[in-house]
Amino acid sequence: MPNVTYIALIPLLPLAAFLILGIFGRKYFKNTSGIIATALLLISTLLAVYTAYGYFFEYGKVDGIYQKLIPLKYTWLQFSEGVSIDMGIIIDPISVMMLVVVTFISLMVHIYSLGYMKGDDRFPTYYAFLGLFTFSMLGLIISSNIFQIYIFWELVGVSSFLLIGYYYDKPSAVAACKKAFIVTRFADVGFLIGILILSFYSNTLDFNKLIERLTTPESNELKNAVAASFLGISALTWGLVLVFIGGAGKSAMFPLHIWLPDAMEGPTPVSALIHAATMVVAGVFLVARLFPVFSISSPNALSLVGYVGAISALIAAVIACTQTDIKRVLAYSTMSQIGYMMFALGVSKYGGEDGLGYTASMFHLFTHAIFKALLFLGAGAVIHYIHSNEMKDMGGLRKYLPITHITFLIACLAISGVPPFAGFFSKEEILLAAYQNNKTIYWVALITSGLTSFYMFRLYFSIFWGRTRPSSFKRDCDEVKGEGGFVMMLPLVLLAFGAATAGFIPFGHFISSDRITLENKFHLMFSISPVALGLTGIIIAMWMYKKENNKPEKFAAMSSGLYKAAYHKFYIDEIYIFITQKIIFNLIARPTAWFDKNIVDGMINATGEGTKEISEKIKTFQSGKIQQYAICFLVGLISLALLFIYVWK
Amino acid sequence: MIETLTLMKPELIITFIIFLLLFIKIGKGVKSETMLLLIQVLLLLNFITGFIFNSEGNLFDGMYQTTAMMALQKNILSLGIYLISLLFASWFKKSEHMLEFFILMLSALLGMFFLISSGNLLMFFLALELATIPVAAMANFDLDKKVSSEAAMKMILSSAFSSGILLFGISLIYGATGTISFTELPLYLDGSPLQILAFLFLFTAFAFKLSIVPFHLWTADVYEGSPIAVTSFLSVISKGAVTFIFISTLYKVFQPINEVWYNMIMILSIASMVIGNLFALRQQNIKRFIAFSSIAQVGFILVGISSNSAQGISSVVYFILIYIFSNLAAFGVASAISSQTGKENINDYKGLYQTNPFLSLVLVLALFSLAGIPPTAGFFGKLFLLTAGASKGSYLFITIAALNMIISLYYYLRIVRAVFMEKNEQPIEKIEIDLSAKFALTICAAGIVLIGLLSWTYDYIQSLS
Amino acid sequence: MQPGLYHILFISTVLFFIGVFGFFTRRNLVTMLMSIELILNSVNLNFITFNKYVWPNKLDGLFFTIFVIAIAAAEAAVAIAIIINLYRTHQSIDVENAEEMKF
Amino acid sequence: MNITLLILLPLLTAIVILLMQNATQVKWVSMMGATLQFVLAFVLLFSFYKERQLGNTSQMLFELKYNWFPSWNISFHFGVDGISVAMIMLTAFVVIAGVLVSWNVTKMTKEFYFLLILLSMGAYGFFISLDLFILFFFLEIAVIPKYLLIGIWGSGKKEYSANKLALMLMGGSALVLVGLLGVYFSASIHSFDLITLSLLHIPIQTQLICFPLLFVGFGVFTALFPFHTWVPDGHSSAPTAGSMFLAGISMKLGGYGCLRVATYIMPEGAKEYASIIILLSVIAILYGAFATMMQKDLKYINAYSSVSHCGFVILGIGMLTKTSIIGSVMQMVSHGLMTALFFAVIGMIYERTHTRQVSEMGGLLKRMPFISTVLFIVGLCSLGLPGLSGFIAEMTIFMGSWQHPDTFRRVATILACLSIVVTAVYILRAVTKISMGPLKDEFKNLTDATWNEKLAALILIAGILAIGVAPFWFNDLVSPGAEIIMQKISPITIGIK
Repeated sequence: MPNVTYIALIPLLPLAAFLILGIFGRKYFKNTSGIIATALLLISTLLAVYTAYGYFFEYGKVDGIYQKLIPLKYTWLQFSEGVSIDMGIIIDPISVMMLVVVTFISLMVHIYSLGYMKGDDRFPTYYAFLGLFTFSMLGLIISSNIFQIYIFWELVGVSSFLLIGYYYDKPSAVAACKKAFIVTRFADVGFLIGILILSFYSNTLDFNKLIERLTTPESNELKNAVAASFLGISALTWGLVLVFIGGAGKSAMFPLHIWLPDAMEGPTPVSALIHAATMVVAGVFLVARLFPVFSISSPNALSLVGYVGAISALIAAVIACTQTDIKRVLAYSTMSQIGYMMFALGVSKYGGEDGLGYTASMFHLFTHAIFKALLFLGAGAVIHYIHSNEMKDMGGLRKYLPITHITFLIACLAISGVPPFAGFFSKEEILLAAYQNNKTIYWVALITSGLTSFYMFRLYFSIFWGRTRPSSFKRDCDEVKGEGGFVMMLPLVLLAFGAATAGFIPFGHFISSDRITLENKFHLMFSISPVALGLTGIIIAMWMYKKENNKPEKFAAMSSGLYKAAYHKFYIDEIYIFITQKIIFNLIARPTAWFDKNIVDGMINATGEGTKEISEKIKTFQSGKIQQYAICFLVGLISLALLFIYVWK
Repeated sequence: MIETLTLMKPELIITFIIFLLLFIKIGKGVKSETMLLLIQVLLLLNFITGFIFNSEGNLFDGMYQTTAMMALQKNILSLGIYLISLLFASWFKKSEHMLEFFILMLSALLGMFFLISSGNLLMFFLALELATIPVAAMANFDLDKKVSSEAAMKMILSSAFSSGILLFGISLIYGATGTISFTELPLYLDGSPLQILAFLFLFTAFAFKLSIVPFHLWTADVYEGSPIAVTSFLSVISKGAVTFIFISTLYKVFQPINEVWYNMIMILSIASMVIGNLFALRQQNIKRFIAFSSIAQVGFILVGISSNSAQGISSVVYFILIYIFSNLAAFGVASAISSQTGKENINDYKGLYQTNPFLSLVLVLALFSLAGIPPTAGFFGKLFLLTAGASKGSYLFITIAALNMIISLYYYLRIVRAVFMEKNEQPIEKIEIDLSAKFALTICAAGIVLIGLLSWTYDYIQSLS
Repeated sequence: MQPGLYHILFISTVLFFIGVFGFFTRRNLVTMLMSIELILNSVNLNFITFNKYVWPNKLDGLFFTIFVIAIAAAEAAVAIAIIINLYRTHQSIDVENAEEMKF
Repeated sequence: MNITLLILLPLLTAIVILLMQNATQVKWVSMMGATLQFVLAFVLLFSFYKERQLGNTSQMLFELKYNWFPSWNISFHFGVDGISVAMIMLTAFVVIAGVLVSWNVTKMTKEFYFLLILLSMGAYGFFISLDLFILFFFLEIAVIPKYLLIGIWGSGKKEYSANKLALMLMGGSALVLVGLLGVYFSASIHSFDLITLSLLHIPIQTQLICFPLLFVGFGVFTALFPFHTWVPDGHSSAPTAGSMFLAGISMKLGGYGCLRVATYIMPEGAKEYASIIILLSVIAILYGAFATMMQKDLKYINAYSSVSHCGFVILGIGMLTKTSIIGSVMQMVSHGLMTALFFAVIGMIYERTHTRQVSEMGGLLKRMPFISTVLFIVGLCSLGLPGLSGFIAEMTIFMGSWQHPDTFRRVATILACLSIVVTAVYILRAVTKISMGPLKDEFKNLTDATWNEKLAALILIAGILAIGVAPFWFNDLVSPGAEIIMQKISPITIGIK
């Protein structure tokens, strides 16, 4: 194996961008910061591609198995014998794949932002935050230690927080960033406790050792972890479920998804990068990272992953059909697609053909990153042009934004699973895996797939077809640059190219559950039904939205209950607000504060007041009358005498 | 004869000074400034000679005894008297009867010296009376003030009453054992009820002088009504002397019945601390305030006494030494303020730091020392008392004592708060302090800071006990 | 019947408590002083009796008595002086008029 | 090196301050003193490392012993191990920052700085003492300056708060005193010497009485529930530097005492009362966190969050594993730096906006980017963001706590973990409300931090980052000290792997 420590540079270059721009940006790089950050990231991207090439084609494969290489490892914090946080780099198929995805999408977003964010007075800060995010995300990917992944997990959380709240004078953005942070934080506690449990039983934090110890059936660690139980569930399952909760929070799985739609308050490129392509799939990545433990040692936990994924996919798809804010539609679509990836993992088994779900999930992650980033960037171009997120302000834009229109269409086709676009291949694999292992999930997935194409084309037709609405963009009609110029169109075109062709990559060659090459099998017969369903969705959407008409309203009125519920996102936000406001605030925090102020502090004060009170009460003893003094004297004497002569001898 | 002279050196010197002052009084009037200076010099000399030519031994068949420890105790009192003569100089100068005052005070001091050296109950009684009666007269020194005469009346009547009780006790002791000599008494003490009763009578007389609850009621009134010089004499010198004799009587004479007095002291100590503190909480007059706080301090002294060990003696003597500095500093400041403005109320002290930083700092230092806050000496004094007391191993007792420190801190901080923090429309104006008073205050402040930090002071006392 | 130890002790004790009672109840300062004298006299009686009946060889009691008488006189002198001064300031020697300082 | 310098230097500075004529001189003298302290702390750190590298493995380094009160067996016995060095570093950081942020104090400047420096002397003395009497002496020395700082330079109901603080802390030290006396007389040799006492076996009956006395006594200093009520009032009334010292240094005296005195010399007592300690600390953690949610005043927010954070210190000690003890030392240092910084920022904001009510602020990021950034950093540190010190400390405590297999401690750990969500809630609510959102009109003309404020903030941030980014050096520093404490505990602790 060659010396590959240069991989450390991949995350460190964006970090350098963050530090340079964060500290000096405002003063010295007011206008050039975008270029600097992009340049640094470009180097990272090239390094990542180089690494991928080297790993997959040169040194990664030994004896037909892709190796898990650890080119770099430092002990960062030693907890106890054997248990320590090591800062290391792990190189294996999924991390290399993710390196490429993250650097590439990030680079696209960097370039795109050069146009999109131009003229913003916090331009350097924006790029600094992007740098921080990219650093954290890359660090997360290459983590060799479960605690290391947690550290970067938190860091991506905070970068996401900073970027969502980028437009800090908008109260809705502030609320959204708080919500995102707190919800994911809540999930992270689950992750943390999961880490505690896993590390306790495996007595290590290192991924390799941990996986090895918890998957070898004869190891003591595994036996103990399975033997110990709490509420009838084994400690190992608890640990994995809790880790999964962390992943679910970050990946916006039901019911922890509520932050994702709100997170769209951030700048659109940020949504493309963080809340569509990279960070939100961290949960999937985490489950994939621990996949051997899930599938070999705790199938129960894995099936939970599957069901949660399926439910999220369906719910999100339903909600997406009713939303009118284009970014929110995309957000729900993201959630739905991540649900796909999750349940693909959930239905997978370890090793060989049975591990198809794993490969499919990673494949979908890969393709989704490309086409979803494309969708967001396209949406960004639209928003940039029209200064609104609402569908009702849009229509007929294909004449004004031709490139955007084409790329957007490609992305829509890709996500709907129309061959030969990228989404078709990955989705087909997922459905196949689900069909083989869990029929319930398969049907859910199939329905979702139909819904997906419906809402995507609903979006597409509403934006680019129908009547133009002069009121909304009259002022922009004569704007010359229109689509935002080269820097904004270049990423769109590149991504569209990816969305169209990425499906032909033989993914199973590179990534599989046991890291042994999996032969690609294409089931033409099997893919008929999903494709047909997808096309039906498209046709319905065309019928309803291509021309201005009242069919949508009618349809909505027809299924009023379901529509209303979906429109209000099934009232999940309201439930959360009820729990936080009513229960946590009013039933816990307020009484606690009251208790502290009145009971605990009151007791302390009462001690003081009581002392003063007694002091006031007994003052009459000091009456000023000398004869009473003498009486006291004598009484004192006599009582002492009685006490010591008769009582206390 | 020579032996008598050297053994009784402190008493003889004081007697000499008294007579000298008497003759001066008889002769032609001397300017009071010169007179005061002379007295100050004499008292300083008295203090200095206290360190030299000390010898140990008995006189008059053991009626009079002296040891190095006693010499030290007397010297501590001499120091106190010297400081008093410096501190209240401006008050002395104003008074027409300064000489009489000193004659009375020195007579009382003479009584205390004999008290410390007394070797039998007769000597003890005589000395105690000598130490008490002049003070009553001194208490009346502000002849025109109603409170002054009321204080003197309360003092003389209650002390006469307590002498009656004391004498009754002594008569019972005599009846029960047939001896009044301190050296012989322990041989006859067996803890029979009559003896305990007799001891109690004697004990209450001590308790009265030390103002231990519930025999303390006269204290506040007398302290408040008397001139500040007298109050400070009472609270510092007189209390110190009685404490010294009290501890040596308990440890030497009543050692056979130590079980009895240990419990008694424990109860009374807790009572004194609690009651003293509770009353001190709401006092407004600074003298009355210090009176109650000194009751609480006596409670602490009792903690040290309860240890019944050499450490007990040394920690008590050490504490008294510190107490003299701290209390005199506080009284000195109070007197400087009251002699110029007539203000004795704590509320009047608001904003004092802005106008009189020196006085404020000394006052606060003294209060911290009284409260037992490091690095002042009071901290060490109190801590050693508690440590000595803790050697008996009664956690409850020590805990109560320690918790009482908090209450006492509260009221000491009241003054600190007034001095530093609170606003006042009419703060006390800048006060001209007499040079000698300033000198004495500086000595006090230095003592407060240094006695604790310089550990040899304690070790010296320890080596004597 | 010769009066024995206990008779005299009884008398002295009675005397003591009469003195104490007087001190507690009389309003006139001089009368209070007189009550104290009663107490002291009971003590004297005690000393003499103990000396005579119990410890005839130890004369401490006798001497003590003499000194007590002397001290009592001194005390009375100072007390009277103070009472006189009190009268000057208060225009009364009633103890109830001298209770200005309290609490 | 001679570690008495750590006491003498502040003492000297204090004396020189008294001799100065005007405020400017006073400020520069204190600044110089604080800088020297800072340098001295680093010298200590490096010579400590050097000594350790040279193979000096004795428990305490740079030991010094002068007899003081020989008849009581009291001596000036000084020495440091890694834990003390860490605390000394913390003190030095907070002192210099405290001096810097008080640059604008105009009322009685000389006294103000005098007290600040005196306070630092108390803290240094406390941390290097190996004689319990001296330790107690320095513990008490540090109380009254706080009282005066709050009472004279404070705001709001300052007298009440100052009184409450002084009385409660004195109450704590009274309990400590009784406990110390109990320990002193328990053994055949009457000694206050920590090392001597740690070698003796203190009878179990004595431990059962004295351990709670000492622990609760020190606990009052470190806001042990339910004796924490001085914290909110005291902190909120204190002047900026006062709050910084109070939360940054003074509360750590308690934690250090709990660890070094109570737990170290009475391990059996610690074991016996461990579950109560854990219970109280978990209550403090959650209760402090929830109470913080309802606070509206910034200083109250930080004060209550200090209660919660100091709960972690106690939790780490109560768990009695090496990792948790290291974590609790880390938490002390981390919280010290963080909360000092937080108070510094609050002070800066208050000086400009003249309000501490969160609801009255908004959008300050626009006018005060530096201050707001610092506010963000400190907030993130408080809620345990990796890369900043709070995370390291909390995680170490969690990992250490989790080493116990019994359900009670498990549940306690999980509850403690949950508090980090609550922390996130209140921190974000406050921080976002203050610095984000639309800028209010009355704040249009505010200015950003001045040089001294920037310097103070940067120094503290440097400390936070030094631990947060590279915790290994800190771990190496503290770990041998914790090891020695654990050696006393582990023979009697069963059931820990």
